[in-house]
Amino acid sequence: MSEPFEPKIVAFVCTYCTYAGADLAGTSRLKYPPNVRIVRLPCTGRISPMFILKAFQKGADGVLVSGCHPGDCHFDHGNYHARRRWTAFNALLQFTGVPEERVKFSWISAAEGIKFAELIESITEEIRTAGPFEQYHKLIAETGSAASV
Amino acid sequence: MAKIGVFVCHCGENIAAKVDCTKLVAAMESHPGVAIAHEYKYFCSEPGQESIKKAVTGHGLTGVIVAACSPRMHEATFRTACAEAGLNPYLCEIANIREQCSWVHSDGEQATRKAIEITRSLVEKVKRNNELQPIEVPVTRRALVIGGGIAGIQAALDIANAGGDVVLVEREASLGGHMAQLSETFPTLDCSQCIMTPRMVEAARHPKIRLLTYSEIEKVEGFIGNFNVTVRQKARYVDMNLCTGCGECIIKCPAKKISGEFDCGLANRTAIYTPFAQAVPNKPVIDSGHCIYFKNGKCKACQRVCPTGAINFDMEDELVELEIGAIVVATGFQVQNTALYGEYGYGRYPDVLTGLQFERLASASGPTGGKIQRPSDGKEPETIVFIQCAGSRDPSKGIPYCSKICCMYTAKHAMLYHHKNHDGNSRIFYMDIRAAGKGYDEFTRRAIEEDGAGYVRGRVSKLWQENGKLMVRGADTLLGRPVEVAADMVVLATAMVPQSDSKELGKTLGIGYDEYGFFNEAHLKLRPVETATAGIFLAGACQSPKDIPDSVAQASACASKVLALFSREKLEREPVIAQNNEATCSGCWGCVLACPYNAIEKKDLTDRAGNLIRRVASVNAGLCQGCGTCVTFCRSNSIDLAGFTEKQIFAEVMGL
Amino acid sequence: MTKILYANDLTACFSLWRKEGMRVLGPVSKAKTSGFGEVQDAHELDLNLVLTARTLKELFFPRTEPMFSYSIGKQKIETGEFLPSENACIIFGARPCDAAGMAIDDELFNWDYRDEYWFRRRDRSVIITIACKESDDFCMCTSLGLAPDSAKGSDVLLRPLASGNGWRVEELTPKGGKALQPIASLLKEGSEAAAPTAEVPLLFDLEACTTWLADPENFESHFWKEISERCIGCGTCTYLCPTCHCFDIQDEGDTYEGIRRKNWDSCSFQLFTMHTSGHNPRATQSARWRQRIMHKFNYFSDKFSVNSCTGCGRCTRECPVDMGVRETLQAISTLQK
Amino acid sequence: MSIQEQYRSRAKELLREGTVKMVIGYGAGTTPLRRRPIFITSPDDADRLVLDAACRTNLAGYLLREGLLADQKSVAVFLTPDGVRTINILAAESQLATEQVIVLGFQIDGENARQLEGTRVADFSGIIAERKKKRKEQPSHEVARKLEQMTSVERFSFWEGEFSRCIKCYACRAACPMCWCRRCVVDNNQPQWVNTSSHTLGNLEWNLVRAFHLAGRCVECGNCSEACPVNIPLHLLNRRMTEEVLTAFDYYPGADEHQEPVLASFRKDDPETFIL
Repeated sequence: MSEPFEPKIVAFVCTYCTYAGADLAGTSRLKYPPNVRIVRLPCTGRISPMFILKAFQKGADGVLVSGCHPGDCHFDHGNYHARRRWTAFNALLQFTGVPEERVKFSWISAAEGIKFAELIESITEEIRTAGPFEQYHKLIAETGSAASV
Repeated sequence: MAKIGVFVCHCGENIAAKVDCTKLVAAMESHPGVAIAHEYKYFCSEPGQESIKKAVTGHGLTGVIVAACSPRMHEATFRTACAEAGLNPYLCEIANIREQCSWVHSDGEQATRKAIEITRSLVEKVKRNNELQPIEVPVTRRALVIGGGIAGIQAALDIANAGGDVVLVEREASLGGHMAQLSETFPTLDCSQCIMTPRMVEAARHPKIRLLTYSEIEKVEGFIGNFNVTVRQKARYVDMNLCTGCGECIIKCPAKKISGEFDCGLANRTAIYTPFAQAVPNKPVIDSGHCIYFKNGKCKACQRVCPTGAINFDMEDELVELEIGAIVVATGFQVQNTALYGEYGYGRYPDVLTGLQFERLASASGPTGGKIQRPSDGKEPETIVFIQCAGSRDPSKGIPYCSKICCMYTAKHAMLYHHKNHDGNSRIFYMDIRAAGKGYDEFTRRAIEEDGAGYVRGRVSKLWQENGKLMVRGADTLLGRPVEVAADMVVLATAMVPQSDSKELGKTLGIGYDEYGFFNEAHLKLRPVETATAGIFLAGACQSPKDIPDSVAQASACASKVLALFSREKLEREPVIAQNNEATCSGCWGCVLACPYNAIEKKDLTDRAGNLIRRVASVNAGLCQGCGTCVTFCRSNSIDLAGFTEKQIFAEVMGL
Repeated sequence: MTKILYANDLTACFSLWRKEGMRVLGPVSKAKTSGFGEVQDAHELDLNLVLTARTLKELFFPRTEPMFSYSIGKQKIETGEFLPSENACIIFGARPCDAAGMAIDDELFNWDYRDEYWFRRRDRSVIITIACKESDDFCMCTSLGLAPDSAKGSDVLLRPLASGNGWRVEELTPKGGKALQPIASLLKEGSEAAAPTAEVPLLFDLEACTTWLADPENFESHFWKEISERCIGCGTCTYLCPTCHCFDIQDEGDTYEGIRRKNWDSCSFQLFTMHTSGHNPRATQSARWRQRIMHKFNYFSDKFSVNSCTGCGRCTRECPVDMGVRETLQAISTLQK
Repeated sequence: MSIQEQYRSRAKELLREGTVKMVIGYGAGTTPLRRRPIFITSPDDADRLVLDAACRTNLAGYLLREGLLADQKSVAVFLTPDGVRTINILAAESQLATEQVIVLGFQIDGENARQLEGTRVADFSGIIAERKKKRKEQPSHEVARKLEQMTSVERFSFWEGEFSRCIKCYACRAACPMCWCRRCVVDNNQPQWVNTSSHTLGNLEWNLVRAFHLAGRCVECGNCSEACPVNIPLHLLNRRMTEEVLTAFDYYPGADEHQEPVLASFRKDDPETFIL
């Protein structure tokens, strides 16, 4: 029997809200699946769409981008800018066939440890069901094989 | 060549019980660029920190990773330890394997694998960290207080009394603000002016306070400790140095029928006037909009009678440039435009008043000398209806919030009325009575139980005039039946709203405001007097509706923040700031627009002869707060964020 | 009497080659563009094209090619090779201009060292060229000293029959002869006439051009700026040129492991000559266009005694702003007169 | 007088009066069907100008040629309404000053080129406002509609096929008037966010990043698709982005020269249905 599929999920979060929320999940000793790797940024405003593509290149099956709720940004409006970028980039990803479940966006405040744990639980499950992001993995594999002609 | 030290903390059992720390150490030892990897029970302890320091010097480490609790916990601790060992503190990063690993996963093997990946990716990041130096900025020990109401005066006095220089700017001709208009104040019923006027005088006379009345903020540039502020001192047409405040000019002024702002339109004033008898400075100003000379070029009656020749019709606005270290915003509030409530007949029926107008009626210095009389015919009202929440808590009128002071002042109004008219009837339509505060509930109880204020729980639906009475129809929701009252006067507890131009001021200052125009604090609970812009603080009702004690408390809190700032020689800021690559910048100014702090300026690139080559973005290190929004916007990757550079993040992701 | 290959037998021909372990490639049109691709059946071929949009060189010099992989451990660095296989390959239906381009690039790839990636593929491949009976407005082989039925670079030349039913087969190299052996049964003796080859007009005087280009006086001529003013600096002309061969070496991967790759590069790009200091010796697009022309008709011929242009015309045909070698050389010949 | 003659004489006049130092327009190409950009600096050369339905290229990008506008002198350009929008965006992004641009406006209706009234970009605001309205009502491209109906796996395969052909010649970038970065992100190798190799992964990254960088900036002139030598339907990506900013933010790129870039601005009530 082969090992059950364990998705690799990369989360890009702002340090003031979602990172703190993840810490709160920890101090509250909530349990969630170990599939997520967190990259800490100062603000969602700093999260570039390139990060998402590189996470996929490193074999991620899913990506989470998360920060402060609208109005709560430590930097006043970094998250409003981020939201516009996500709107455009998300539309682009879906138009090019990156399934909706592969890239998730959320607002998680420093107080929402429970929301963080539950979200990781649910997206891990969703991606586990969807299976590995094979179409992308195939492209990665091709870069390591000799030219076909 | 990188020589990274990795220090894996057991945190007692907190990490070691789940994560196989020995395995983590082994994995790190074999990782390229890692010079040493150690584990220890508590690295945050004194011996733990010592061992890190020893390793830094002993192995000549170029970077340190502490795999331990959240960076929010001990990043500062370990960075300081590194600095003490001679390593730039910004070459130390924390791998969070406790809050985000050992505490949240049940399976030890999986937790260990995750801990290895987390640590490895941060090793890759720290390899690309740069030495950063904290940014030092000098502090100008002069505060600007905007607004000369009770909050501004309090903040100014507190700062000045501690030795700080203050510039107090008030846009009206006199200090005082709304508090100067009030009759008596709840819950102690002391006379507002009696407690206010001495403060005004103290502020005006204080050697550390420079008072600029009839002045507005024109421009604010710079950053904490180093603001450059331009204030527009509007032309008064009265030379303050020559004027003695004798008042001859006011008596002679032929333009007498101007609705007085201070008395809320209940009395008239002249074109040359002092706003009220106790004004500070007590010197008149010419209202050029109403002055006959300014209107048709003839009159100058005031100039003729002035014994000191203080009247100068050629005076112009002056721009005053100030160097400022900290700013206290205390611009207060205004009373909501009652036109919103056509159903209450304000403006149509002269005896329907706002709460503030009632204050003027009840004030000993007011137009009636403190007698409660109807504006229409001067009769003493036998029945007064007070309508609470006339605007507040009404989303349909755009004001879903509670104005906080109305319950108390309505109780006070009723009380004052009953004190002055023992046979009078009061009917107060209310939604709830919100009387939280020291002595507040006792005060409203007193109004009801001792003074006979008649409270009716319900809303007023209609108001009309009939046989010289104001007919008020409402519902008594406790009895469940309609009520109709024939009143002689109606007082609306109108909502407290921000100053109509608060958003513009917010933009000038670079501070946030909410949908109504109240200024945003940095954190509602933990940083209620700071704004998100360092060095700018909020006092009083400009932040949210507040009563006098709250405003004064917040003003003093502001003063302590300002004084804490002034107690420092220099300011040190985290060097996490944006930097621009001028060689690749195309000057599209997207970053300038995206920056929440106006921290990005346009810089000319010139050749040796001084000719403009092109213009590029340039980050003002003092203003930049390090959010990185500009970095993401920049299509050419020209702008970058120290501490979270593109190279660092790339390596971190590729290390996962 | 000569050997004739009938079009009807082509599919059978392909299966015979495949039986010998040879892959068959040829011109195919797909998704509104055309190039060389592997085919099973003759119907997949698009032999009516004057010329494929993409060139033959991609089969020998792919646009991106892994050279070796590496993984860096703490103690040692491991590498792995990516040499192309030596499995034989029939390229059926190339055009003479493209085939000539391969012969020209052989010189380059075997100059200071032998490029294994190129020659493994060259050695294993047999180029069966079909002479052109049609040309379009952009063809200019004749101006470059070639012809619609040039043999240069080909192993076998096929001349279309006037009837359109097949081709007269001319064996040009031993490699070509060997490739024809497995299909010998399908090659019929016959004397059917070949269709006339396309008439490609002479567009410029090549010698006059090269003389002008060789004159150092002309290097800084205003001509270059004027002729290339509309050039937008894309890589289309170079990437679709059968002889342009510039490449860049790139390491792709993360800190632990990666692949060193050989990627096409273009002298049209500003970055091509950009120094780390920020200085760019070819700072303007006109300097870059001049480089392209000079390289093809001066520097390359200096070194290898052959111009690196076969007159396929793709540079003009595909240029987004209607530039190309043709316009430039035409203009130079006019200057000379 | 034919429109071509009218515009020739207008160009001549502009040059003769010294109003402009150059006219950027279209000239005859290698074949009768081809047009090529030409740069006229002398009134005598104005007769080389051609204006007909074959004039499709958006010429606005040529204004950004290094040094062209540095002397503060004016240049006249043949522009369609989309070309005018391009100028608006370039001005909004501080890449040029509209005072230096004289518009020779035209529009292609079927087989004919039609004259458009106006000299300065601001004169075309009415036409642009009209186009915004029409764009909102315009149905998606047929292929885009088909794509939307596919499963994501099918859509991914479609684009994988398209991007697999990309040869990274960057003709899309070179032809696009909005790609004026002094250094393109793909040319930044510290770090190398976008793989430069033209394997499908690198091609996907490049084309996604380019489309994203054009979100709210593309005027749908079609230069990129026209330039692409391997016929990747790049316009589909850009059109999708335009539709997104139009529906989500009511943003029509190039509406006027003071328009704030859509991704450098925001509204607090921007839609966010996809955010958890």
